[in-house]
Amino acid sequence: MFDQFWTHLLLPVLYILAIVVPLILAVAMFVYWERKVIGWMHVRMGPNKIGPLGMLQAFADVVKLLIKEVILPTNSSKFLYYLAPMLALVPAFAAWAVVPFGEKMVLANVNAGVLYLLAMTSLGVYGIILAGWASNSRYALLGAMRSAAQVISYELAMGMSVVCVLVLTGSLNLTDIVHAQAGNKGFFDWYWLPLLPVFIIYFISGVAETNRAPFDVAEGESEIVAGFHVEYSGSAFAIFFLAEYASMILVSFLAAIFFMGGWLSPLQGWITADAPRWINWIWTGGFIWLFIKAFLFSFLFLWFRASFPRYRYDQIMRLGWKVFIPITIVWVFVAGLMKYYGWVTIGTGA
Amino acid sequence: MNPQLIQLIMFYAFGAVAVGAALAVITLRNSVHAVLSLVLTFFSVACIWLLAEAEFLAIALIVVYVGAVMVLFLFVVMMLDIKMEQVREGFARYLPVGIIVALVMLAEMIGMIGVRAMGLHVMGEDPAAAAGLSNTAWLGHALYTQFLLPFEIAAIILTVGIVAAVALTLRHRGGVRHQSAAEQVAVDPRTRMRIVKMASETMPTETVPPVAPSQETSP
Amino acid sequence: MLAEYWPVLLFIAVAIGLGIALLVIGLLAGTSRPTAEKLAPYECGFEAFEDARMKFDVRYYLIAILFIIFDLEIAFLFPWATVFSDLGVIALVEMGLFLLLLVIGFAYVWKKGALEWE
Amino acid sequence: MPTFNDFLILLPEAYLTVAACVILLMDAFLKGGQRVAIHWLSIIVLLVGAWLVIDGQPATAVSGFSGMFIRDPVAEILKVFSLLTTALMFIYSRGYLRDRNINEGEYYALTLFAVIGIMVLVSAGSLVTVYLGLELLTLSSYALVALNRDSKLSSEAAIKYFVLGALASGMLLYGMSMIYGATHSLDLATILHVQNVEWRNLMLFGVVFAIVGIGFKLGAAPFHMWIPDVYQGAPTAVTIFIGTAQKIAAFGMAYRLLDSGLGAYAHEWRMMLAVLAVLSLAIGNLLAIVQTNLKRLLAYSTISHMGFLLLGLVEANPAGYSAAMFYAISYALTSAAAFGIILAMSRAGFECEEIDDFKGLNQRSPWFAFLMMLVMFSLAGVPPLFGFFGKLLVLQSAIDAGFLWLAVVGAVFAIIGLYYYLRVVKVMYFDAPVEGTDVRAQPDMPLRFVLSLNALALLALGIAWGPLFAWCQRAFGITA
Repeated sequence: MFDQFWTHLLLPVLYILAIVVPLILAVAMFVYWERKVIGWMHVRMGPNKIGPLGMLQAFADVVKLLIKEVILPTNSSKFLYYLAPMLALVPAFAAWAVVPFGEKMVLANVNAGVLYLLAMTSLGVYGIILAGWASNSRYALLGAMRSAAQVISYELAMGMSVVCVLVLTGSLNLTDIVHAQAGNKGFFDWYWLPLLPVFIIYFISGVAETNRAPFDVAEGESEIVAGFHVEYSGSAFAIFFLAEYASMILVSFLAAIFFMGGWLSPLQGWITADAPRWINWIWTGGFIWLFIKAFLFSFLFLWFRASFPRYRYDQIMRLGWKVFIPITIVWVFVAGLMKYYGWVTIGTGA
Repeated sequence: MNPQLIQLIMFYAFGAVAVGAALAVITLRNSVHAVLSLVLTFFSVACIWLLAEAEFLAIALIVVYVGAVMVLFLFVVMMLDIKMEQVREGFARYLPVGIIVALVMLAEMIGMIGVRAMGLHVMGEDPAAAAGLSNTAWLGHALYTQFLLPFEIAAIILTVGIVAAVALTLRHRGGVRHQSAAEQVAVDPRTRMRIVKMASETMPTETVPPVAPSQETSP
Repeated sequence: MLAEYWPVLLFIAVAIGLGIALLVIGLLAGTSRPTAEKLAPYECGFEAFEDARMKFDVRYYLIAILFIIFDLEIAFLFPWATVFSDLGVIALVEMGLFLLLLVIGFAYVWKKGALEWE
Repeated sequence: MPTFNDFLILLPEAYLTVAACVILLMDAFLKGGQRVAIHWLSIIVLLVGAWLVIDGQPATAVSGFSGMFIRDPVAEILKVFSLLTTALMFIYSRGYLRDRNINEGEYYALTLFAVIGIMVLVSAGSLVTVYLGLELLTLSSYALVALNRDSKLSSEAAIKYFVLGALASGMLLYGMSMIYGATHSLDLATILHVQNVEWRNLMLFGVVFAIVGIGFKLGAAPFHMWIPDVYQGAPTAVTIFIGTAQKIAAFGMAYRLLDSGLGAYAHEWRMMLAVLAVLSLAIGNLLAIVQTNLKRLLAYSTISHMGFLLLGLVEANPAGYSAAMFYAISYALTSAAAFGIILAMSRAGFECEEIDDFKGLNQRSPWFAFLMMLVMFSLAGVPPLFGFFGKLLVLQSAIDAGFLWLAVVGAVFAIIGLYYYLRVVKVMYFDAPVEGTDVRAQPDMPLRFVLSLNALALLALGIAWGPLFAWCQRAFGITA
């Protein structure tokens, strides 16, 4: 009895915690890193008081948020008001269940992994709409409507670009997608090359999907204060915050998996030396590569925020519907032709 | 425990949630809560489909219904601000008749199907596994060979959906001034800006801007 | 196949648990000294006029409807992508017809100005 | 794997799809005066479509797409007449749409899509194609009914139509899933030949739900609730579509589902259809008497006509089917003319749909009064008009099949029905026109010409009904 209990319940939960806890820590460090990077780009110091180099700033913020008062605005719907942050958090975390971190390092190696990811991303919009509506505040409602329309628009572009990847791999399984990118040309075997426009669209859509700058009209301070979560405070706000940053990290990981060869090494095929394990991952690949790639992508989020002015709403909708969707539809066919004529083949490595 | 039994228990658990949530949809006072119950119903049904090894359809149900259709429902329900009291009057009036009809139908169905079904397997065998394919690939094979015609007709239906939605809802408000990003992007700098070359001035008091200011008026 | 989804379900449960835990910690550890002003919806210092829930531009509904249709299209593309290499050129033609119809619908929407955000 | 041959079978439908898309894009891209081209092109498209259907018709039934699509003589006749009545409708509707600022392009495109739905539906060889064809047809129809966005009545009608239609589709789908559960097949031909169905009760349940769905789509009592409101509320240019081509499609659907698929259960569904037929005859004819609005009157008259159509289906033999098909065609052509006259009499800001509006029409435009009289007589079944032979053949086949009591009921209600049709004629010829009104036909020459032709055809086909009926009989394999 205990045996089954262990293998079917406790062990998976331990694995899950092994993903969730580092993820939360990563979010905390990411917030610190964001403030630091943007500080440098503005020629400021960034946080530097708490802990060495200010590294404990994020933890101080967490403690502060948790002991702040959670305000329930008048005339708001209590149940929905508390449900909304949950609905934002759950999909942002649950999506991680199918993300492979390395060879056989995946919690649930499901066949329809990509579809599951799409499902989880599409659920994120509930948190936004409900938060806006439950708050009974004009700013929140306006922000929620804008944000929801924006998120669903970019979800289409995102879904279509993923389809391009699927055409080349022929599988919905994320591990298969990484394997398909393996080859002797290393860096140049990955899908960013044949799917370059789609790769760019995917990442920009990811930025828009997470409501990050320069697509953050949902919380354009100068117009609608803070958008859908203007009324939220304390731990309820912290949950939205956590969900947003977890989504950003997720988008970075997925961009690396779909287009940048996941945990594969860019040097694969270039070096074939025999070396001890702790050194040969540099050319045979390993989870460290995935983390490096994801780190670079998540850095782009911060760079965008520091560099670009905010888009206007009509420009955002135009970009999504009139530029991205047509390009991705065309590229689905281009990818089909590439596959049909054998210009891109399924990798044999790994 | 016997995996068959676990499957059966899961089936009834998800089934119970689905039925309970569906009941909540029609009884809840707050229409937003009702929509969320419907979401829960879809979710439970997706889990049941997953039990039946219909992996693709189960997740597609969540993507399409929960992720898209119910979002529209939520938009509509929230923004129309329906007064539930009026709707409920009719509900109470027709409730007895409705209950009787529902009970009769239930009894008939149990009589006709339920009793006969007792000797059945929990779930039928999985044709995808039998063919050695993933569920999605198996579905793809069926859809793009045998069921090609329905698939193309579905495209026509979707197009009709687009046309109908635009025809019925789109209204242009007159007198709205807006910028056209496409035109703005397509602007040729030579038509907007003139670069004037001129000799450097000697008198420091008289300042002339070296370049004519670019005009940023939008069409 | 079912076994693969068990951790997924567990993960969802853990995520729900995490959310509840955070909310409960916040509600317990946080102070609670509500006043009427504090609880008033934020409206730049004005008194809130009326119920904030208002009717919205029909454009938002239109975007949502278009989203449903294109989302369905993507749902059809997924199985197509997985069997594409097996079926070869005929799959390309089939999906070409399907997408062509939707592209015509898209062109219609575009030309009618439904994607303009005034 | 689909082959090129499959696509050849589908040629008329594929052609119409391309044409509908072209018209849709013309609507989006053409401006102002050029848009008149859409009107004429749509009519030409339909006529060419009818030609393609007849010209490419193979001698025997062929099927394509793994049996999902059947091209046989029955489908041929139904398609030709739905295309022709739709072309009539386009000719009649032009002025009406222009006067009411209804967007023409979408009207034509949606109607063409609906016609594609009809063509798929009447050619369906599988439950999936039945359902998709039906959905294509009804989805377009819902939008068409709501097309007059500034009219509250139109929106209300569309909502009623949509909710009840969706309910009916749900019922039908539910029935189909039971049939599938019992036979493990979606293919109608396979379902027909499944021996020893494991769960007969489940199958019967499916049959009942299928009948409910068919009853809804035909508008047969007691599933007729939507008909009067939709007929009245929809723009007349759309009502005419629901009253003509859709009825032909509903017959096609009933035939495909009941005979091609559930023929083995004819014994069971015949009785259900007989009940529906009697109820429709009674409710349609009795309620039509009290109507003052012509569109509502025509709605109740539709219900009664569907009763007659069901009389033909009840026999469940080729003779009955051919009589029912003949009836569906005669009804579609007659009601096309009836709505055509309403359209011709209406103008901007005035809907000529109250019976009082027709008072003294004979003094103002005797020709149109005459045409209206022909139409009313044909609807009532006065010899020697088209409608008379439709009724006669249906009653005849009912008697031949041993349903004497049904034939008697039909005849009695036909006589009751005479009353309200003759009332319209009486109003036109013997009443004085209402002071201050000026009801006369639009000066639209194509409309006047084609409408006259349509109404006179009722007389001509009444006198020479033989060839058409022989064609219908041949389609069902009866050689005279």
